Amino acid sequence: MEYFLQLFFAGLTKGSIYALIALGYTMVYGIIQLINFAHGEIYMIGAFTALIVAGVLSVFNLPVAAIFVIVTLVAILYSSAYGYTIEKIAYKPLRNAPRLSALISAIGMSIFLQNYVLLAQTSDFLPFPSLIGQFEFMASYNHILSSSGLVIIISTFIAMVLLSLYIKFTRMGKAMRATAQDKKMALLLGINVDRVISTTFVVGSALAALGGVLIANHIGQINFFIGFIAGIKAFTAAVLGGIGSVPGAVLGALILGWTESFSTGYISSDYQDVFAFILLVVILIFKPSGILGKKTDQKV
Amino acid sequence: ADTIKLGVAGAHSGDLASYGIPTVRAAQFVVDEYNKNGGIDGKKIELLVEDDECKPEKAVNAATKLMSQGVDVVVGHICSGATKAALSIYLSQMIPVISPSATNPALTQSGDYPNFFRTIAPDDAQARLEVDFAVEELGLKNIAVIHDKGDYGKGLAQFAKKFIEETEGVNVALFEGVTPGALDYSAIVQKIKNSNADGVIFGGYHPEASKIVTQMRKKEMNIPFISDDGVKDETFIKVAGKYAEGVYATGPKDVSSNPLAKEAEKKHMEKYGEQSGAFYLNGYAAAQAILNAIDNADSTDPQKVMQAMRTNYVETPLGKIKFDEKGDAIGVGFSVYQVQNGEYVELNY
Amino acid sequence: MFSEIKKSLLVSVWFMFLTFPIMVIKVNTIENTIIWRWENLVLIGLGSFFLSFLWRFMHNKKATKRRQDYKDVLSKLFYDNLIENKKVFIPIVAALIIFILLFPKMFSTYQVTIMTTALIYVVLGLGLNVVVGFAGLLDLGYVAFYAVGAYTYALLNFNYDISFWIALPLAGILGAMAGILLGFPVLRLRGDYLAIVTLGFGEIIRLVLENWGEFTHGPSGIAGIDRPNFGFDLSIVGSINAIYYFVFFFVLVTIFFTNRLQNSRIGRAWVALREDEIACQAMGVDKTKTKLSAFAFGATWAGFMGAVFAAKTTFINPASFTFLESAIILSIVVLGGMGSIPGVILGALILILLPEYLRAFSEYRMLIFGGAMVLMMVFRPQGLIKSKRRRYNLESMSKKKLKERQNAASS
Amino acid sequence: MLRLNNVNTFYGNIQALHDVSLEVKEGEIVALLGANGAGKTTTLMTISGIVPPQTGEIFYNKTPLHLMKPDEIVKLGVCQVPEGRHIFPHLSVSENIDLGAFLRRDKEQIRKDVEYVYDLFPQLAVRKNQLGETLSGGEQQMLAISRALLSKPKLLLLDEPSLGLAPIIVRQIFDIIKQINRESKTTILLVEQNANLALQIADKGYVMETGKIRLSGDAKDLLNNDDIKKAYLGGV
Amino acid sequence: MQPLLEINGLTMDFGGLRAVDNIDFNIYSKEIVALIGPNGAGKTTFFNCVTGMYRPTGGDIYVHTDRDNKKRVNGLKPNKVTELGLARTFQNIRLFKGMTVLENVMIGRHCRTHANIFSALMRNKRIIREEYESASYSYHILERVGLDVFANEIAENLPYGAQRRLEIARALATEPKVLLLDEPAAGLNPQETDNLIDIIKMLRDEENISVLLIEHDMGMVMKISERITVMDYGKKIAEGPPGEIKENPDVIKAYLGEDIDAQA
Ligand SMILES: Nc1ncnc2c1ncn2[C@@H]1O[C@H](COP(=O)(O)OP(=O)(O)OP(=O)(O)O)[C@@H](O)[C@H]1O
Ligand SMILES: Nc1ncnc2c1ncn2[C@@H]1O[C@H](COP(=O)(O)OP(=O)(O)OP(=O)(O)O)[C@@H](O)[C@H]1O
Ligand SMILES: [Mg+2]
Ligand SMILES: [Mg+2]
Repeated sequence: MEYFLQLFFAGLTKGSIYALIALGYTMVYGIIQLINFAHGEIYMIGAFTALIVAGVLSVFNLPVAAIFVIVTLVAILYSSAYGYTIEKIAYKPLRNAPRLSALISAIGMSIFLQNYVLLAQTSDFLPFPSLIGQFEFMASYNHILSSSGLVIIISTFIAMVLLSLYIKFTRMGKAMRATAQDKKMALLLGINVDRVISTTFVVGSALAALGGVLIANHIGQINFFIGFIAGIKAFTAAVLGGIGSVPGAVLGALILGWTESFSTGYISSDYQDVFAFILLVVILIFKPSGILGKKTDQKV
Repeated sequence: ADTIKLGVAGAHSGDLASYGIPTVRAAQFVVDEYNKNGGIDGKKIELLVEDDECKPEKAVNAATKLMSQGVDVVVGHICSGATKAALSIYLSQMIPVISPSATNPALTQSGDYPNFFRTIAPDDAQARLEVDFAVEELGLKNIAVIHDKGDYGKGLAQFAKKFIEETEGVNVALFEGVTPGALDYSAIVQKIKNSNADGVIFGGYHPEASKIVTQMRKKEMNIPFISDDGVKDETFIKVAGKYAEGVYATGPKDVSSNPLAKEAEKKHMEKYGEQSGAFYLNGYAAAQAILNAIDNADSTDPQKVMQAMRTNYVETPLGKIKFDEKGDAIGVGFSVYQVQNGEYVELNY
Repeated sequence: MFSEIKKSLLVSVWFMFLTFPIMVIKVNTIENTIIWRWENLVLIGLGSFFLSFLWRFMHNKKATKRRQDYKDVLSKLFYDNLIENKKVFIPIVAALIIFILLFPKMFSTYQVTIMTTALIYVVLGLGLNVVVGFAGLLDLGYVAFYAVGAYTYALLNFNYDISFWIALPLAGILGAMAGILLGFPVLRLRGDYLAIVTLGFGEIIRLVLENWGEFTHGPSGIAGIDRPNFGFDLSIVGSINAIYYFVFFFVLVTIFFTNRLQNSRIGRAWVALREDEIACQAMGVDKTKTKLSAFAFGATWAGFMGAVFAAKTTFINPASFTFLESAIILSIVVLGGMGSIPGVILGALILILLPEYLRAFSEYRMLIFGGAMVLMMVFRPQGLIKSKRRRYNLESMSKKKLKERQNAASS
Repeated sequence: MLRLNNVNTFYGNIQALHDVSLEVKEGEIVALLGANGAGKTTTLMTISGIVPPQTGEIFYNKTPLHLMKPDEIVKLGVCQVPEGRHIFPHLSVSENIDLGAFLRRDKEQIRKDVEYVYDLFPQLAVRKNQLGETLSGGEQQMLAISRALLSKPKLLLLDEPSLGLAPIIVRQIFDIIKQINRESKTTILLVEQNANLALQIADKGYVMETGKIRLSGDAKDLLNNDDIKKAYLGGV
Repeated sequence: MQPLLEINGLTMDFGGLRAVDNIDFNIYSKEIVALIGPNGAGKTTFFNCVTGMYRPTGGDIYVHTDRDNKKRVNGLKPNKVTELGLARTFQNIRLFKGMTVLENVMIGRHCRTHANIFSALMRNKRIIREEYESASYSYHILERVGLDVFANEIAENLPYGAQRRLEIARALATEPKVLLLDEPAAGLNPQETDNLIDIIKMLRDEENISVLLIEHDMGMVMKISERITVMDYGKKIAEGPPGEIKENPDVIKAYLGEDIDAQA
């Protein structure tokens, strides 16, 4: 039983990590139907910015909590700025182009950003300072769930709820939903579609940055390539849950996390990703638009 | 030709770039040193750098390009797979190739590649040492063997598994691969714990090792963790921090007191403002060994150079080395290290 | 003019802000040292200032090009002439073929090797073009079929010493079967759901190759695969040239076949399926069969090329069959112009040769490559060459005209 | 109120509007007629800024619309119910209506206006919480008009509001158009295929043909024009 | 006489919504029948069930293949239904936009031709002939509906009215016995509508095709149809010749409104 719980929480933590990245994926996809392959790189840049800022701040002898807050805020600021800029450069000019063109542009952008960080920083892994200490009340559960894992799970949950509320109730959220469903009509209702799309990228990137900081802190190391696998996994999770849906992204990510953790624990980690992808195929066969996805059946 | 052309090939971009770039830097330092002193027999040395991303097909391209440019000798490639692919090209003109990091045993032991040398020990030698150390010194009985599914790590782990199974009274508790680059290894860590292993042998590189060790230690699993040369890297200690304490890793004999190694490290620090990375010293030694061989042979004729590699010792940061008939370095001894107070300390084993 | 400068200044300030932490600061968290590289900030500032002019200039050009329709018509006419006017087209193609045939005589072995690689990707691109460009099925796991072909030959050769010429057709057949295997479960899926499942399929194949050590030799791969035997003994250089010619021959065959199919009953059904699945079914097209045939046909070429690839590198391991490879092949198709055969050929040559020729830029190589991909898409979103539909000769089919002619003859 | 001067609009290389000039006075209903592909929809899209004109000017009162972005134009009170209704499929009826008031901040007044449109179309009130995509064609058309009304347009552009509707609903919709014109003093530019009905409620009419304005005049005169009768009213 | 298409108790549910409710319907050779009803009555859904787009939840659909044989087509795939001789057009035009007009029609020939991948690659005499015949057959259909001048144009560049006719041409290429047209006159001006009426009549008279059409343009419906079926809320509320239907109070209440002539 304990083993089960351990695997359960291992999967939950991992799933939450995927979820934070998947949320941004799903938002961007929802609004412009673009698989934003560069999203993983935004997450990586968030983590790098955090590392750099933490390094600079370490000179000042601040309390760890303060460093954590500042680092997170700056990472969010910068990732958002990158997300915003990337959209303007690589996607906006392609808005009326065939959808695959934007996809290729995204792949190119992803390669570019990886190498940009590789060249400007280093190819090596860098240690990420531990910014979240061990909570005392967690001491006796530590063998099941670490403190940083707990923070990730809670943050993901909060991010999901806030994001859902934001999309459901704010003006911008409404504008996002309208833009996602019918851009031309949104324009005709006076919605500034460009701004809505930019905002989506900014919000999605901010979430990725938050993920970057938390995950780097949890794992303790980063390099320029971490965005790639994380991005693919998050994309998988978003599709599994039904791309475009916020709770779907989280659910998909959790299922993915659990599949990986239980298949490792009870079968073999060699084939962990194989199981994950097989699960994906099976779920999509029975629910072709993901678990919580909108039916895409066209009315004839 | 009026220059001697030294090729350096390996992964310089993509996810494995960090294993290839240090060798380029090392070779550059060695070549600069030679050229400062007037080159070899009055000929300057020209460095030709080619990226192969550790992919076989790119390695073939890189090798063909180097050959087209009339390369005399090659330091590289980095990954065993890419090296094998590239060797099929070099073999046609018997270009001497010396790798700082390709550890696949077959490269030397199969006899297929007479022009191949390396300044790193093959996987089986390391695995032997790891297992003997684990069993004899640490008295482990039930060992979990984990690897990163990679060419190097898995090969090593398979040897370790084989050696453990051959030893009376010792079991393999678990034999599994982890996905490199994955975000989190807590599931596999829990599984190790659940297998009641009394020690872990890990085959692979430091990023995964540090993640696994960190999570093991955070979960208060304090069983011995034994790994390989891919982990015996300063970065591992930097990244894993306090969790690195007590970890064992095999690696070339300690050379930190070797003045050449000190010097090489110093150069790197001066020029790049950071410590060197993986296989830096191996690369350094490889470049030195091959250039020295040319010097001794007074020729770039492959046969003569290879002969010189096998007969003459050369002083390198790794010590005084020459190469055996198969191409493995003689004099690159292996030791077991342990992280103590944030440093790798050579054990007397 | 003044406002232009102001705009560029803004851009420049923005990029200096954006790249500040990553370009300027380098920290060492262990030794607590920080390196400030202010010179980079200046470079970025100046660079983005000037590049922003270029960027806007290019955008304006793109916009005005759309406007000056008469000019566009002219260039279109020119292009149409090139393709349709046999007098121009045939000599160009002939010259091209002669150039390609003489290529090994004129250039170094290295050039021949990378050209062979490029030609292999031409075939791969044309194969994927059938799936993505014609049938509109977004396949992100195409590399899986390539791997199947490569391992077919490698394993047969390694275990049973089977020659390349026997393994080649088998590789194609197994590729096709893998295509059908993938096709079945994903038929119901649309658009990007299909994309992720194919991506997953590609990963599954790679992971199995990596983990099933007893069968596939795992990550250390299979070495010493025989080069094809062309009936007479060849040196390595000779053999590289021979493979080059063989691949070139294969390119011709692929072009010939895909071109034939494009304007056949099946090819039309593929395109129609891409345009509107529902209408297509209502017109009597069997969706399942048609989709599967596209998958299988596309995969066959990947299977063939896999075997050629294994023979060419003489060593394979799973590292050659990553997702990035699928992404590159897809980029070839999209960048070249979806559905357009000459476009895909051009796309493959550019995308595969570009990184090789960028070797001069050494470590900036992939940076430039990524950037170039973005720019090419931004400024040529339709791809380099747009696909064209076949025009039919109507005269011969018209009953009306036939009658008129008969009437004219009889009267 | 609205004036187009020699407007030329392109789709890529295809010129869809050739020197189109027309005028709509405050309080009028103006019908824009023409065969398929004549450029009626394009004219509306050009006014709304979705497909900006290449040359020519569009003035709304004194404001140059041809220099403005679509959302700014809507802010001025120029709203369009586009061809094909464009209901947001995954939003409920009430959310669809709310979006009409996207630019408005006067919550009180919005509530009153929502009630007004529910009065106008009682069927919609019943289906408040139903998703847009599940409505029948006629209901979608009502929803589209309601949504436009919520943005309090001073000038309403209607593109083929009767397309695909049952006869009984067509009449209802035309009655409502008349009603909004009279009661809320909304100026209306109406594009219609059903020329007969359109001219019956319009003050003025324009007839387009292949991107050009071919005829214009009083609605009554046009109704009795033989050419028009033949081409657009179905026989004589 | 044998009907061509025989439908008994057809029912279609979407979740809780019964869009088509127990409809009986027959169509005979050389008939033009109209299906009318308010928006959302279930007319298009009825088409979708008959042509295999949806699998009906209840009832039977039979196609009479010859004098004594009938085949149940419930749940058959759309392409099979088309092979059996039912072809349709769509309410919102669904052309293959990027293909030429001729190619659009040639897709209709798909189910009457046989070339597979291998024979297409070999392109032997038989295949060349088949290709030629399929092209010329398609071209003749274009001549019939007056689209031959556009044959090599890309379909999406066609004027709207021509696109409507192209949909019909494409359906004709499948050699249907019954042609189902979903609002073929929507968005057409009266002149174009008259043109369409002539085409439909010509099809019946010269090609022996029966036509079932959904239409809201009462002028056209009254002019063309021999029989009208009226649906409301999924149910059949009336059936009969135009004159009768025009006077039917239920139909007037649900659909036509009071003075229908003012509109027509
Ligand atoms: N997005 C587009 N791209 C290219 N051409 C277009 C586009 N939209 C319309 N056109 C062309 O512009 C011309 C005018 O079309 P428009 O839609 O304005 O006509 P319309 O009068 O509204 O016709 P309808 O009665 O069919 O709605 C037509 O020839 C049409 O083919
Ligand atoms: N795929 C579907 N899922 C759920 N409901 C549907 C679906 N298709 C149709 N409906 C519903 O079934 C009912 C009948 O729709 P249908 O399209 O058949 O109407 P119609 O008679 O063709 O109307 P119109 O004249 O407006 O085209 C409507 O209420 C519609 O919302
Ligand atoms: Mg229109
Ligand atoms: Mg309908």
